[in-house]
Amino acid sequence: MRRSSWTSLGLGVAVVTLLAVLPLLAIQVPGVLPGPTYTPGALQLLALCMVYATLALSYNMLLGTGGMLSFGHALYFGGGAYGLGIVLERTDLSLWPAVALTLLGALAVALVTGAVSLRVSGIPFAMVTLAFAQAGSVLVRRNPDGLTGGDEGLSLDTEHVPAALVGVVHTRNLYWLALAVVVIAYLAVLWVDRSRVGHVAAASRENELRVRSLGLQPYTAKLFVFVVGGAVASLAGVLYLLLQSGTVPRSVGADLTVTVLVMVVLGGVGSRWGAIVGGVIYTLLNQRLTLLAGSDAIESLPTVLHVPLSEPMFILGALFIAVVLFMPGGIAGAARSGFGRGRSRSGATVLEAADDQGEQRVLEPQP
Amino acid sequence: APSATEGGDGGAEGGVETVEVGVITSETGPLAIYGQAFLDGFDAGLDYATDGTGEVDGIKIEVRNGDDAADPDKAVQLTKEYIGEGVKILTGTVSSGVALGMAEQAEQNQVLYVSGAAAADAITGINGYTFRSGRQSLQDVATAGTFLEDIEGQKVVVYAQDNAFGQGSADAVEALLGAEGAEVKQLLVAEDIKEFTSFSQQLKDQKPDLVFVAWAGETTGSMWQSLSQQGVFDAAPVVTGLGDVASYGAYGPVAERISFLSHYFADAPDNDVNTAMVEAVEEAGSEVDLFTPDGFTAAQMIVHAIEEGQGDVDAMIAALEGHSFEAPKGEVTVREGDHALIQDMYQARLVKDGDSWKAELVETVPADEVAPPEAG
Amino acid sequence: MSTFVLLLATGLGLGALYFLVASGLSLIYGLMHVLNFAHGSFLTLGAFLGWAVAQRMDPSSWTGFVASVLVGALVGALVATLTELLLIRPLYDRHIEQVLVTVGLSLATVALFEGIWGTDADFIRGPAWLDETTGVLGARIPNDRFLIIAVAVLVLVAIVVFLRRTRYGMIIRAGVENRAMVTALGIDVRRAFTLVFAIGGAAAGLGGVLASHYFGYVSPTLGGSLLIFAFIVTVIGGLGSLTGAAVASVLVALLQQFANYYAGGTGDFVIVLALAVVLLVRPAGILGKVAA
Amino acid sequence: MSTPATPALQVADLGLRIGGATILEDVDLEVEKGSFIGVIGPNGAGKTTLFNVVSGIARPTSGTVHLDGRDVTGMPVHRRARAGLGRTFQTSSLFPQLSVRENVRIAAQVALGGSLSPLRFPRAGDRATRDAVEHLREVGLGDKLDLAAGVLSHGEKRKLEIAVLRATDADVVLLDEPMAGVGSADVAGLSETIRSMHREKGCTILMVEHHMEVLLGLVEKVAVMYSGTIIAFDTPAAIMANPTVQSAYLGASA
Amino acid sequence: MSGPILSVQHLSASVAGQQVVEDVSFTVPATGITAVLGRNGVGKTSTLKAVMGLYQRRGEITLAGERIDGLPTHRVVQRGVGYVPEDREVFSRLTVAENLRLAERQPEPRRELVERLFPDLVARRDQMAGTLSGGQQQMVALARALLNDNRLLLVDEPTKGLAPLIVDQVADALEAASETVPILLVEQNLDVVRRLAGDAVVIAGGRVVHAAPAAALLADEALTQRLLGVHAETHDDKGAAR
Ligand SMILES: Nc1ncnc2c1ncn2[C@@H]1O[C@H](COP(=O)(O)OP(=O)(O)OP(=O)(O)O)[C@@H](O)[C@H]1O
Ligand SMILES: Nc1ncnc2c1ncn2[C@@H]1O[C@H](COP(=O)(O)OP(=O)(O)OP(=O)(O)O)[C@@H](O)[C@H]1O
Ligand SMILES: [Mg+2]
Ligand SMILES: [Mg+2]
Repeated sequence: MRRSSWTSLGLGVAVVTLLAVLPLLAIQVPGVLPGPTYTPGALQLLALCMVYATLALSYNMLLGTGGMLSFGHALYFGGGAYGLGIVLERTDLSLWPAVALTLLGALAVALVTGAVSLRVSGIPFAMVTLAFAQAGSVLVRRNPDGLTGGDEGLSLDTEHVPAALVGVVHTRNLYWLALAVVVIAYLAVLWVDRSRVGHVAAASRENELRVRSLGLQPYTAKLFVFVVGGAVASLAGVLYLLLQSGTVPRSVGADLTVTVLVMVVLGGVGSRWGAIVGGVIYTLLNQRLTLLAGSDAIESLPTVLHVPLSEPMFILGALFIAVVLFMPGGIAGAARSGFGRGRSRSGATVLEAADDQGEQRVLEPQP
Repeated sequence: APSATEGGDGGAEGGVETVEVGVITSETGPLAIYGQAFLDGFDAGLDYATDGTGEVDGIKIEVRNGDDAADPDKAVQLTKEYIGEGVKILTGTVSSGVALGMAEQAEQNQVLYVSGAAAADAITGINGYTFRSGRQSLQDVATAGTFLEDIEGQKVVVYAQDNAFGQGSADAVEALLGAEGAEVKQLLVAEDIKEFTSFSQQLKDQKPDLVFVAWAGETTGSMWQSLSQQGVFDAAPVVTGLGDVASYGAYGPVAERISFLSHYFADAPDNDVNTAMVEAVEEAGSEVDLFTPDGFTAAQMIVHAIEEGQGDVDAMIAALEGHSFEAPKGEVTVREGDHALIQDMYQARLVKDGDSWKAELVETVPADEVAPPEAG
Repeated sequence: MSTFVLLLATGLGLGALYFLVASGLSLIYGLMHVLNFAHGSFLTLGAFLGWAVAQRMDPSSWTGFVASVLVGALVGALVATLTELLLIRPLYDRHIEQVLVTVGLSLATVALFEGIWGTDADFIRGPAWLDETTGVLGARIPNDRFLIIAVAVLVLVAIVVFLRRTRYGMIIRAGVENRAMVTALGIDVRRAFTLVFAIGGAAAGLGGVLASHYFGYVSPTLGGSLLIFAFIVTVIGGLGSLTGAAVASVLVALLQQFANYYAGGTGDFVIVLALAVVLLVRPAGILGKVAA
Repeated sequence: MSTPATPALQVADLGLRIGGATILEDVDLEVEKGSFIGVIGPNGAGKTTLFNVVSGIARPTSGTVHLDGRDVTGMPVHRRARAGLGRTFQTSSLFPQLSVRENVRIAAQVALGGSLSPLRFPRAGDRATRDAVEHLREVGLGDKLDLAAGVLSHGEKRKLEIAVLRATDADVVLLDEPMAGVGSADVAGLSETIRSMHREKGCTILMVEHHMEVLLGLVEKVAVMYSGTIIAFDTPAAIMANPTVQSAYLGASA
Repeated sequence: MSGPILSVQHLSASVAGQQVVEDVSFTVPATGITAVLGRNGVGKTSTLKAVMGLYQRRGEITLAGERIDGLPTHRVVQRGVGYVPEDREVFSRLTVAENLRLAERQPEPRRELVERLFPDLVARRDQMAGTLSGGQQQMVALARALLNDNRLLLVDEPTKGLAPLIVDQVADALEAASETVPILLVEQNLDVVRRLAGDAVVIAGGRVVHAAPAAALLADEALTQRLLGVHAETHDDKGAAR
C-alpha cells in the first residue's frame, strides 16, 4: 500500500513536470496536436483539455465519491466564466481579486442550490439540479441588463487582465496557468476524497440510513462535497474565460453537463486520473474529429459510411455507447484490470449506488 | 504595429511571396448550410478577384480552411492556431457569437478580420481590426421602413424573439423608424416559447399600421401559421427579412401575403459580378444563397487588402477603409469610421414555383437609403 | 375574455403535446427506471419517416396523414425495440448505465439525422383542416389542438388499460426491483421489458408525427427540444404514474402559457420553480407511488 | 449527569398508526441502566417498529421516548445515535461497496470523534482502523477485511453488523435478531461477544431474538409484544411459564 | 423408485469473476427432504443459486434425467422447480396479493394451502410487501413457492427470523409438501433438520465433504463437531422443550 502510493506520487510528479516543460519542447503528435508542442495552436488545445479535465475532476467527485448524479453541474462552470467576465467588466478590480470574488460567489451559489437539491436524491436530485441549471441558462440567454451578452456571449474585458495572459503570443502562460489549475483541482479533490468527510460522503452514497444510525448527517457530508465540487467547477470556468477570451451560453447549458458526464464515464467513474484522462480524450476527439470528418478519406467512402463518419458527434456518441457497454469501468477500469490491480469498487458499482438512493426511503415505515 | 511572430513570410517590407488567409466557418454542425454558402462565395470571389490565379501582384494567396462547427471552442482554437502560425488575415463564420469571439482575438493579436455573414450590429465598429462583408440588422430594419409611404405618425409593431437578434432588430427599429416619427411598439416573445397563438392575437389587438417580424429558426413556421390563423394579415402589412432558400417553405400559404426585405437572392442584383458569381458557384456544383455574396465580398476585400497592404496589417486596414468596389450586390463601400459595409438592399416577394417558392424582386433599395447610423 | 379562452385552449393543446411526448418516457422511466434520453430521437425519427411517407402519398390528404401517424408509431416501436434488445438489455440492473447508453444514443442519433437530413428544418403541412381554426367563445382555436388533445386522451386510456388489464405492469414493477427473483418465479421478464420499450417507442413516434404538425416542421432536434419538458412532466407527475404525467402535462402547459403571456415570458422559470417546489414538498411527485 | 435512578430508556404511551393500521399502541417500557432485556413476540408484533421508533427512524403518532432522562421523541436519528444509542438491523444494512474493514472503521471513527472533519485523514494504522480490525477478528471476519461488504454471505453479514455495533461504543444498544441466519457453529461465539459487550462496558441492551436458547442464556428480563403492545415484562422463567406466550408464540410445548 | 430428481455433478459457479462454488456433486432423491448443511459462507446459497441459473455455472445438472444447466432461470422454473430465496426477496413495492399473483404459474394455484398456512397474509393482502415485518416477508417467500405444483423445491433457510410457533408450522408445511414434492433444504436450525431431512449433504470450502442420511450425521457427535463445528446432541433436549 505504502509502496504503491509512493510510486503513484512519483508518477504524478513526473507527468506534471513533463507537461510543464512541454512548451519548451518541439514534440509533434500528428493527428492529435495541430503542431509542435511549442506552438500556440497546440498549447491552446492542451490548455482547453485541461479546462475540461478540471471540470471532469470536479464532476467525478460529485458522482464518484458522493454518488450524486447532477444534471446541473454546468451552472457552476458557467458561473465561474460569466462571473469573472461580469466582475471584470463592471468593476475596477484587477484579475486576481476578481477571481477570488467570483469563486466566492460561485461557492455561495453552490451552497444555496446544493442545500435545496440535496433535500432529495437519485433521479429527483438530478432533476432539481437540471432545473437550477436550466434557470441559469435561460437567465444568461435573456441577457438581463446587458450583463451576459445573451446569445452572443460575453467577451473578456482585458483592461484589468495582466498583459502576460492576453494574446496568442502569451498562450504559453495560459497553458501553464491551466496546468496549475488542474494540479490545484486534483489536490482539492484528493483532499476531499481522503478526508473523513469524504469517507462519510462515500458511505452516504451507499446507505444513508446506516450513516444516520451511526450518528452522522449524510446531508452535511454530501453538501460539503457538492460545494467543493461546485467551487472546483467554477475554477475551471474562470480558466475557460481567460483561455477563450469570452464565454457563450453553452457554458451553462445542460448539454455541457451531459458532455462532462460523458467524459467522466469515459475515464471511469470514481477514478481521479480517469476523469482527467476522460476530459482530455473527449476534448481532443471533439476538437479533432471535425478534421477527420472533412478529410478526403472519409469523403471518398460510400454514403452509408461517409454520412455517419463525417458527423463527429456520431462517432463520439457511438464511442461512448461502446465504452458503457464493453468497458464498464471506463479507461481507468480497463487499465486497472489490465495491470491486475483489483480494487473492490468499480465505476459500475459506484453508479449503481447513485441510482438506489431515491428508493431507500420508500422502504422505511413512514408515519 | 503588428508584433513579430515566428513563421509566415509576412513583414512590412516588400518581397512578400505568399500570404495566408484563415477561413474559419461552419462546415459541419447546425449552421453548416450557411457555412457552405459562405465558402462557395469565398472560393468564387477569390477566383474572380485574382482572375483565377490565386495570386495578386505576384503574392500567392494561400487559403486555410477551418471548421468551427458553430462551436466557439473550436473557433478560438483555430484562430489561435492560425495566428500562432503567422496568419495575418482571418475571415468567416456565420454565427454572431463566434464572430464576436474572433473579433476579440483579432484585436488582441492585431490581425485583420473580415467577418462574414453574422448580422449582429455589435460587430460593426467593435475594434479597428474587424471589418464586415455582409449586411447588419440595422440595414434590414431600414429596408423594412421603406415599405411605409410615410413613416411619420404610423404605428410600427416589432414582433420578434427575445434574443440578441430580436432585441437588436427591435432596437434598430426604434432607433431608425422611431427617429423618423413612427410610434414603435415591441412585442418580444421569449425564445423558448413554442406556442404563439395568444401572442398573435395580442399583436392584432394592437392595431398596427405595419408589423415588422424578426424571427429565425425552427419555430418560424408555426409563428407564421398562427399569425395567419389569428387574422393578423387582414389587419396590417407584415414585413420580414427573407431568409435562405431552405426557409422559403416556412411561411406556408401566407408567403404571398408577406412583404419581404432581402439581403440577397440570386435574381435580386443585376450586374456582371453577380452573374459571374452565380455562374462560378453553379459550375462548382452548388447554388447561390443568402450568404454566398458575403463570402464573395470577403474574398474581394481580402484580395484588395493584400494587393495594397502586402500582408502588413496596418496597411491592409488603411487600404480597406473607405474602399468602394463592385460586389455581387452592386457597388459597396467600406465606411471608414466604423467599417460598416454600405450596400444595396431589396424588397421582394415569394411566388409559387411548382411545388416550391421562388423569390422575386420588387424593388432595389439604394445603399445610402439604408445605411446604418455610424457606430460610436 | 377571448384571450383567456385562447390561452386555456392552446394551453390544453400544448399540455396534450407534452403528454404525448412524456407518455412513453414516463412509462419507461416509471416501470424500468430508465430515464430514456434517446426518447427524443425516437420521436424525431418517427416524425421524419412519417413525413417521408406522407410526402410519397399526399401530405394534404387525410389518408396521407393517417398513414404518416401509423408509420411514425411503427418506426418508434421498432427502434425502441432494437434499442432495448441491443443496448438496454445487456446492462440490466444497471440503471444509471442504461441512462448513460441512452445519452450516447441521443448524441449519436441526432448527429446521424443531421448527416442524413441536414441541419435545417423541413417545413411540413398536413390536411388543410388542421391549419384552420374553430371559434370558441370568441377565440379562434387552431383545429390541430383538438386533434392532439383527442389523441393524447386515447393514448392515456390505452396505456392505462394495458397496465391494469394485463400482468405486464406488475411483472415490470417487480422486475425493476429484483429482476433475478422474477425470473426465479418462472417469468421471462426480458420480454416484458422489451414490450414496454416498444410501447413507449410507439407513443414517441406517434407524438413525433403530431408534434411535427403542431410546430409545422421536422428537424433533427425536434425531439430533443421537447425532451426537457417531458422530463419535467414525468418527474412532477410522479414516478410510474401515467395519470400523474397527464395531470402534470396540463398543469405545466397552462402554467407556462399564462406565465409567458401575463408575466413577460417567465414561463420556463415558473416551471423550474414548480419542479423544485414539487420535488421538495413531495419527492415522489404529485401522483407518485400510485402506480399507473 | 443523571442520577442512578434515571432509566436508560423509557418509552411511555407510545402509539404508531400508518394509514388505518395500528402498528404500536400504548407501549410502555422502562429499562434500567445496565440491564439486558429480551424482546419477543410473534412475527409482526411490532418489535422492529418499536426499535425504529426508539432510534428515530420512525416517528410515533403519540407518546414519548426518553433516553437517559432526556426527551428524544422529536430528535433526528443521527442525534440520538450521538447521544449513545446504537442498533443493528434485522435486514443487514451495510455499505455494500465499501470493504468490510471500512464499514467498521467508519463506525469506530464516529466513536472517536471528528468524523465529519475535512481536515483529518484516515490512515492504515490509525486508532479507528486498529479498533475496527480487532472487532472484526472477534466476530470471526478477520480473513474477510478487504472484501466488499455486499458480497458476504448472509451469516457473515450478521456478524459484520455486530462488529459495527461494537465499534460504535454505544451506551444503549438495540439488537434486532442478531442470530438470524448465523450458523449453529458460531452462535455460541457470537453470544459470548454480546455478553462481554454487556459486561465490560456495562451498556444497556435490548435484544429481539426468536432463537430462544440464545435469548434465555443472555437476558435478565423479557418483554413480550403482541399486536403492537407489550403484554408482559418479567423474568425469563415467568415469561416461559406464561400461557399466552406459550400458545401465541412458542407453540411447540403446547 | 426412479432415479434421483436432481443430480448435480462437478458444479462450479462464479459471481463477478469470483469462484464461489468449486466442485460440488450430489443427488437429491425423488422423495423426501435433503438438507444442505455447512457453516456460514461455505457456498450453500451459491449452490442453490447456481442450480437455479442465477449464478454463472459450469458442470452438469439434470432434473429428472434432463439437462437443465444450459437453461435460463425462468425455464428452469417452468420445468417445475420452486425456489425460496435466502433473503426473502419479496417485491417491496408490490402488495402481498400482487406478490403472490405474480408467482402463480398454473391455472389453479393452491391458494387454500397458503391461506391455511399463513392466515396473516390474507389479512394483509393489500399491504405493500416492503412494509411487512421480517417474519411476514418470509411467509410471502414461502407461499410463492408453495402456490404451484412443483417437481422440486429449493428452499434456503426458510425458518430464519420466524417465531418458534411459526417455525413449527413451516416445518409441518414442508413435511406435508415433501410427501408430494422432493425438497432441497438449506437450514441452520438443526432441530428442523433432524425432524425433516432424510439425507444430508455437507458443504465446506465450496465442495461437498459429506453426504449421508441426516440422522446418521447428526447422531455422530464427533462428525457434526468436525463438519459443522457444533455439538448436535446438546440441542436435543432443549429443542424439544421449546
Ligand atoms: N404501512 C403499513 N400498513 C399496514 N401495516 C404495516 C405497515 N407497516 C408495517 N405494518 C405492520 O406493522 C407490524 C409491525 O412490524 P414489525 O416489523 O415491527 O414486526 P416484528 O415484531 O419486528 O416482526 P418480525 O419478528 O417478523 O420481525 C407488521 O405486522 C407489519 O405488517
Ligand atoms: N462477488 C463475490 N466476490 C467474492 N466472494 C463472494 C462473492 N459473492 C459471494 N462471495 C463469497 O462466497 C461465499 C459463499 O457465499 P454463500 O452465500 O453461498 O454462503 P452460504 O453457505 O449460503 O452462507 P450463509 O450460511 O451465511 O448463508 C461467501 O464467503 C461469500 O463471501
Ligand atoms: Mg422484526
Ligand atoms: Mg446462505
